[in-house]
Amino acid sequence: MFKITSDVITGEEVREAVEAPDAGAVVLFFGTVRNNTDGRAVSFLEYEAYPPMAEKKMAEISEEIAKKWGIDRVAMIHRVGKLEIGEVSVAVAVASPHRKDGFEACQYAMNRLKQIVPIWKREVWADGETEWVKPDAVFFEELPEKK
Amino acid sequence: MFKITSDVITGEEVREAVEAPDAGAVVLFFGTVRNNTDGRAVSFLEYEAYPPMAEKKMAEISEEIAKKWGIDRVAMIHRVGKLEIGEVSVAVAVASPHRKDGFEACQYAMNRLKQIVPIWKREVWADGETEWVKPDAVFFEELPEKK
Amino acid sequence: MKVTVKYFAVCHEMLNRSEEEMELPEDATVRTILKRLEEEWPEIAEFYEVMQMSVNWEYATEDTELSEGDEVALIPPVTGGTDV
Amino acid sequence: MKVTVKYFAVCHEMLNRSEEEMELPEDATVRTILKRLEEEWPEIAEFYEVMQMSVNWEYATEDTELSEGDEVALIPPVTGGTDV
Repeated sequence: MFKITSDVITGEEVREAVEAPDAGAVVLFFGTVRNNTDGRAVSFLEYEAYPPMAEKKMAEISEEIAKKWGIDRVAMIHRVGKLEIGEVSVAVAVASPHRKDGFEACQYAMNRLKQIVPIWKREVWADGETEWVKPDAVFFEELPEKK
Repeated sequence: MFKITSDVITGEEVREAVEAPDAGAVVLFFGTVRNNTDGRAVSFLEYEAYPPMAEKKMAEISEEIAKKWGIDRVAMIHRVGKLEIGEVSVAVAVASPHRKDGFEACQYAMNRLKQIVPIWKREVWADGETEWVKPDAVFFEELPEKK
Repeated sequence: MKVTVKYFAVCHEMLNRSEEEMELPEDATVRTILKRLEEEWPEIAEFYEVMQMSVNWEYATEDTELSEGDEVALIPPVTGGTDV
Repeated sequence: MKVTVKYFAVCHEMLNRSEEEMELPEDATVRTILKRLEEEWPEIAEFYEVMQMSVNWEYATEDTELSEGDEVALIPPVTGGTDV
């Protein structure tokens, strides 16, 4: 299951998507909205995605995992829209016969998700300012003025 | 939360136990009962624990994690009694500010749990035979005859 | 030919629209779209080096050739929705 | 002095009891208990090298000295309840 959703993520959905009678190890990752970024108070977050491409890229990450670890039970779900502090933005589940592979594959899934899945996050600070989160702080420090 | 229980493990309990507004990464591990061990069909499992010592050792693992990673949000729960195929025997949750630490700490918790937490597993095979699971197949191959 | 161009996040904000149809010459590539956006807004060129483009949900280069009905997107640096 | 001795898993099965009280001399150590179990069942000694002992929920050695009311346990190799 590879899904962009505007619904609350409970975690049950990804877990059930990977469950199998021969896979004894299930590793889950949840990313939740923190109350601060580098010490600055966050009020809430907004996530935007390019859904069809995001789901396609999630499926590609799953194929990479199948090649590297022989694991074919991977599920990823990412929420979009407004998220409050403590809410789950992303959930990844991996089921495998052995836990070492499961931990490695789940971590790999998250690393790749941040690299290639088109999802953006906008922080709305407690002081009311907003900012698109950038992987490298040098870019988009200021928006160029529109002509 | 460090707990031996005979109740069904849902996962919500460990997750809620570690949630914190400043810890954006939550890594969970679930061990579930597989339908086979080395290809031999398993009917169900029985787990036995030494509860007060098991809970004490879980708390010690958590202290080790606090020293190594500075993470103080760890929860572990292990079920005892009869478990059917697919049921969760063990759940570990770790919440941390950064996911890399969370993955490492959760994997460490499971490795240590297998080393020092007094819990034993008895497999009841589909053919009706039973066997205490041993970490090293050389030991307890046969029980010595009682005098 | 006609293609659809999509703008996300900071691009959406900069251009003040989330998508549009563009009528392009038959030999158009992704670069043709980028040049056209520069005419409207010269400073956008500074961001091209940190941005990626996609054609039909696959990462593309400036040289990727376009066909009728393609869906092109400007992809600002992605964050995967988490910084933990 | 009196101590409680607990037997788990394969030890429970081998000895056919899960716990018992033992009356021990004042200078008793964990070894005193092991020797007494060997009298009942000589073959148990083969397993001592793969087994651990605990005193009051802490791993102990054969030389650990005992006190009135201690809870001693024979700990067969643990599996942590999972082999995945």
